[in-house]
Amino acid sequence: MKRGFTFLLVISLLVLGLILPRGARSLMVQMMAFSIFAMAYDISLGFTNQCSLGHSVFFGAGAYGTILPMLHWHFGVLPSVFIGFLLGLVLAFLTGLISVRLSEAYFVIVTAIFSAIFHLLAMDMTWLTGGDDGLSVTLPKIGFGPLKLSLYHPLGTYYFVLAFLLAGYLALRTIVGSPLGMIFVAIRENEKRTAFLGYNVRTYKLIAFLISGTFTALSGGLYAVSLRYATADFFSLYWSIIPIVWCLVGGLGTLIGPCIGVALMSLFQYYVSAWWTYYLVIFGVLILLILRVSRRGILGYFIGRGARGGWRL
Amino acid sequence: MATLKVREVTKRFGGLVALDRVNLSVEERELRGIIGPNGAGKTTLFNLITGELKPTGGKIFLDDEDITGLPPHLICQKGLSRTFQLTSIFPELTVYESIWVGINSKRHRWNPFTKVKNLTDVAERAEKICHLIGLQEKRDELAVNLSYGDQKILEIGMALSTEPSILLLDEPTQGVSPKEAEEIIGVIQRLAKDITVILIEHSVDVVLQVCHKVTVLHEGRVIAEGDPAEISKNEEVQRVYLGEA
Amino acid sequence: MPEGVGFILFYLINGLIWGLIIALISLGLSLIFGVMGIVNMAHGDIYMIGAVLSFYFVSLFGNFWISLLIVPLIVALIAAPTERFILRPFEGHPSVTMIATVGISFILQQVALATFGGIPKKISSPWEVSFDFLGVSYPGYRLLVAAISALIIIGVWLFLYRTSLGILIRASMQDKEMASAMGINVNKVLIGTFVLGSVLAAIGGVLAAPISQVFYLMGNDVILLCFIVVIVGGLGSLEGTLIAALLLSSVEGAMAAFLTPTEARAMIFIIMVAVLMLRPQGLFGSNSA
Amino acid sequence: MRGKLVGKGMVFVVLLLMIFGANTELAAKEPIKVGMLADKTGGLAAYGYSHEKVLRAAIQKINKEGGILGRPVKLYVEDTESKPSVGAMKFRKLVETYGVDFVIDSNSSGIAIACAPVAKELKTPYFPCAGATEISGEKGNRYVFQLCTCVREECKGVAKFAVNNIGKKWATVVVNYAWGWSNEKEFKKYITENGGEVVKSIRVPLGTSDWLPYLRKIPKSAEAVFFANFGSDFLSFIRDLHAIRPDIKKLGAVYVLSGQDPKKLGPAAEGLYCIAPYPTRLEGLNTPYNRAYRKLIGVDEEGLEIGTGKRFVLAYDWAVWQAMFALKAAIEKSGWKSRKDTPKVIKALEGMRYEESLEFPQGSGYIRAEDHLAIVGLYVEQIVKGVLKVVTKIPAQEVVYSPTVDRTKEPF
Amino acid sequence: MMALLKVEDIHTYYGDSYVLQGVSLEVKRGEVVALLGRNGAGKTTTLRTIMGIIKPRRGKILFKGVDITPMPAFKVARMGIGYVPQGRRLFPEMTVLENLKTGMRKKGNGDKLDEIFDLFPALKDRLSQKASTLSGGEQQALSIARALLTEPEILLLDEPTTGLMPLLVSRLREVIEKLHEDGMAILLVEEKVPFALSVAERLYFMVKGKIAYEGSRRDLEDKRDVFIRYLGVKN
Repeated sequence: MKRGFTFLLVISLLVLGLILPRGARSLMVQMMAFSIFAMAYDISLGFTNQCSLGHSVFFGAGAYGTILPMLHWHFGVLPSVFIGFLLGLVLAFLTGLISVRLSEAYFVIVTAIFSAIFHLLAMDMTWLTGGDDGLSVTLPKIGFGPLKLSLYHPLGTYYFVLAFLLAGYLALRTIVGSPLGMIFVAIRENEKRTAFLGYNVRTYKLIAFLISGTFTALSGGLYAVSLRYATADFFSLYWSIIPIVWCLVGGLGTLIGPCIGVALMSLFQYYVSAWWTYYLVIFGVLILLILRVSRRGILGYFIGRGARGGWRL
Repeated sequence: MATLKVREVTKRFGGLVALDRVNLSVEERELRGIIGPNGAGKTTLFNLITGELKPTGGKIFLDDEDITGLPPHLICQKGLSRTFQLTSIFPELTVYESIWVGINSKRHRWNPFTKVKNLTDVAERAEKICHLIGLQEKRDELAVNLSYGDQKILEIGMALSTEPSILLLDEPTQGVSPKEAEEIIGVIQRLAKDITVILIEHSVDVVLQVCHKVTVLHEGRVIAEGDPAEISKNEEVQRVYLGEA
Repeated sequence: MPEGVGFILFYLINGLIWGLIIALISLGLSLIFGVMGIVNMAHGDIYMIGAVLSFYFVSLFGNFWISLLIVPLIVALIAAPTERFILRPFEGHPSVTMIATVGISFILQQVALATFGGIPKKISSPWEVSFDFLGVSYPGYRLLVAAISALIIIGVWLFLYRTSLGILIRASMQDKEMASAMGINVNKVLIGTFVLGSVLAAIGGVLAAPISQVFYLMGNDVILLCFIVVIVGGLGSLEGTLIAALLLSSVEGAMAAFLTPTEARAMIFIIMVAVLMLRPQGLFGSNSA
Repeated sequence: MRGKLVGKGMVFVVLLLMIFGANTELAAKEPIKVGMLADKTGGLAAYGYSHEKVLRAAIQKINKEGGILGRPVKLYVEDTESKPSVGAMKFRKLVETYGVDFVIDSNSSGIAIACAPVAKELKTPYFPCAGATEISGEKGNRYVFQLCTCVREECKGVAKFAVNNIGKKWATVVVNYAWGWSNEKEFKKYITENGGEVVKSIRVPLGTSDWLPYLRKIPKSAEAVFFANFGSDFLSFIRDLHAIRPDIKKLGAVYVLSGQDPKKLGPAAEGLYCIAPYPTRLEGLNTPYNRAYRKLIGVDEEGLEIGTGKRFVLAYDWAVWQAMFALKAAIEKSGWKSRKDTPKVIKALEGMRYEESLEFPQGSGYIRAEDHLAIVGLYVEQIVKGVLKVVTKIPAQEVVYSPTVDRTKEPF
Repeated sequence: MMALLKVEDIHTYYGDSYVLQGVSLEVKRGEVVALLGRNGAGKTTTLRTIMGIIKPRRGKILFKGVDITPMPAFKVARMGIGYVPQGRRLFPEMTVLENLKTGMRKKGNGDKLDEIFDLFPALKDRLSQKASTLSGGEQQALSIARALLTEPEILLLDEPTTGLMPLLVSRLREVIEKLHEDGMAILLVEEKVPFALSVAERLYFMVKGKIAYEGSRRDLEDKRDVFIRYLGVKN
């Protein structure tokens, strides 16, 4: 049943690439890249209850980690995306090491400070990042033996990002369905008790933070590839707040919920921004409203009424 | 041979002395009761043994290994498990899952490439514990939806799930109905056949009825230790509880 | 270095003067955390709102000092219902409340953008006097701001430590339930604290408006330093906040003499990380925080 | 179970929305679609506001006079939020969703640079109104036209005047990003060529709230400051500079004044020199064309919008106007019919000469074929008693420099 | 004489746990009443319910004839009920004087402070010391003193003897007796039977959230079986 649904979704995503008009396809590419971000953030907030405001660090790092190797060393797209991914891993490890052992309030502030400092540095270190102006890059062709795929082909970027989305979803779904995922949920439900069951809670929180940060970096890399561009603005606090909106709109601790959140919010942003400049104020109002209805987000609310958010054995 | 030894352990909170040079030594497969009036330091003693608090002085040994000041998860991995006075459960996990998490802590840990349902050894053991504590019929209920008594039983199940050699139970019958209390005591007695159990209880008759040996704490000090018969005759214990009216 | 010691001293003192404004704002942040247990992510935006309102009042009345009196009143009128109707329902769930304040922050910024506009504006200095200071002229208004900030901080301090109302606030910071059982209306204390904290931020905004620029994102810059200050000083510790604010600001100022100010800010950040490694609860924070 | 259904329902709704939403691009093919990247919100909102009005006025004029080659012009406007990443995204949206054939504007060099590769990828001619030299240099491409003055032109043009009339020893204070660097580099180059000297170069991050620590580093020997910043940074800059060095002379590009009333800036801005491609007040360039131009865009002699009293950023508004009419001329000359004729339009634009007229009110000039840059004259203005006055005019021949690239050799 | 405090059949839950299962008791003006019971019987919950810290699902609490059940804790306190909680719950980071001041709502009760110092002379020398640095006995004294400063008509004492040395326990007894002489009503929760018997006129025994037995001190003298039955120590 569930498998069938997933299959249907994958097929429709594959077909959509062919039938969608260009504008909608570009929007879809953006949504798919953001969906990875949203799922990654869900691992942090929805599964282990770590409310991070520092994810823009990984998003930005992923974007630059992907753009810079192509720009300066003429790396291929795939190795570059991988470098961005690794950079996210390294940064998530360093920042996580400092922040996961802190209490809730400290965690929120310290991650917010990380975001702000990285933004400040990225804006300042223009020789590296291009500052607010950013850096544009020409994407090399991706070679699979004799087959060459150009991301400038109208379908290229779509399937490129879709492949990563599916791989990312599969990876995160596997993690969430593995013992590790169970430990994450246990930590979310009762951190102290988990420690008394013999788990080193800090280590597992760090692992969750690492997974979350790394996949966020992947999303940043893909977004940069789809824009052929990266800017220091990717480090700004906006990119730390927006995943909260996605996850709340879609539903925390569900993986697929945040993707729905991305879709709804992106469509909203795409169509409303054209005629109402101050649409962003809605985001703030949405945060407050959804929190009032359900702390697990909208999907979490619907599921929660039946049994609970998340998944079961 | 004593499996758990507490040597001269002292704990101060600011100006207050919660525990004052407490000694305790528990044999293997013993069912030990610890009683004492409110504020005697029973829960503090548990917190020190299980690593939630660090003692101000003294040492704690588990099978001759010094575990003083280790973090809780390491102490748990060494075979010491506990329940909490106010239930501490995973509200949105099912009974089965709550126990599963504990069993997994000694086995596969976190391998992200296996599926939870593929770990048959863990699953079997989890089923077994569900049976042992008598919650097999409620295995798929969320912990938060259980009755308070069942939550208390689940707590014991979770503590058991880490396959401990010593189990510390902190007032397992507090706040439950007499019928539920009986069930819980039944579970405890069954357990005590295989592992060491240390039981904190305020209900003196329960302790005297089921325990092999009883330690009486009063104002942070051990004032008596012995089998139930000795304890009920002990004058100092009577003075503590009844006083010289 | 062009002029040696005087040069460094200039940076040190310039940093210290900013430090007083930062202390004022951080004090509000720390106070709100102490009583409500939440980090107010919208604090920097209240600072911004203070500056924006003061811009309007200055253009309306043509007098800066009137706005210094009126703006705190208006912010108090906004803050009280915000606490009561938006934050109160989330009480007891710190992470939910913090996300809610993120939402409020977003709303404040966007409302300011929609009404005030995206163009930074300037309030002319209400005291156009320059002092000769260590070989260069120094804007007198900044010295005035430092003095006013110091006075307000002393006032708040006296209020918290010398008045019975202040004692009630501090009692609520330590044990809300017991405070309530002592006959203290903790709900009023919650509103009062949120209002006081917000007013401090708003006053900071009014005072800083003629030094800095009035801009709907101006809070982001200031709140970063405030966050670092409360982390280093220890969340909820008022004396820690004060000491850290003054210390960090002057250190940052002094370092700006040799480094670019961004590098100096990064150094402050490194200090914060070092403090966190050694004392996760901050220099003056309690263990439980 | 129920949750799953809800989830599915939501996915379905999203897909439906996407398909229907996308259908909006199946609009009538008849008009020539022009997209505009307006900086309506964010730091450049003042520019976005007036640029949009000017472009709308230009298109209204064109449509009233029968359109281009008989086809009406339809305008699509998207807000860049003054952010390069949003700008690049909106560029795509304009072309891919609305199907626009040409894109005009954004006053931000960052946005222009971010959009240049997109313009090339989507094969859509792009006319940014931003000043960074790179746009007509290494960051541009055959699809990008800089039909306004660039930083290098401005610095080269003003250098002689600066050394002779303002001061010999200079400090430069620029915002720390591409446009600022351009200014720093070019000014230093040309001021040195003219016998002046830059004694200190200071870069300040965008949005800095306390400028004193930076300005304190200006050496005592500096007689004058050349600066490149705008908006909030400009306000802080002049205020703090006035406090710390009231004697020092100041020179900057006029668009720093974006929407600011020089009178309100007070003594801090008094005597400030600005480089301007177009005088803000009619008095500076009082031609019949300009009077008509101002009338059409609804601006009075002082540069204020009639009716609202808002300050237009006239110094750069002409670039939007001129871009639209250059485009019109090129379409007419090449006989453009659809996107496949785009190379013809580009070829028509390369090397195009134009005469001073209502369509080109700033004056005669030409679009250099090699780097797609408009070659025009400049003005130097000064704030005297709170009013901008033209001090001198710099003819186009003093501004021109040799091109660094040759776009005509690039393939389409 | 009408009861000063009357608790009528209250039922209180902690989440799902049914703690008070219909408790009724009363305290008359100037009376010292003890509430005894084993740990977990619901004694502390009874006091917290009276204070309004937790709300009962059913039942009523009348104080001076006024229904105080729906009132928040601070209003209950202002009505004239002083609360000395288990574990003292001082404000640790504040000085002794500041702790005392939290109770002094009305202006001009400086005299009251002198009375307090008569009762607890040890506090007078420690006014500027932080509460957390006090010894156990001093902390208890401060906790009671703080509650007295709210000028209550009844004092709820929750296990005041916990952790006190015998000498201090007798000091505490003297304090309670003195308060009693001054006409203060006291509801005392205790586990230490001798102490309770030595100060209280009437005693309630609580078992599993219900009042199981009620009697005066005289009724209970030499009735060990009652204690054994309800407090559970076998002889």
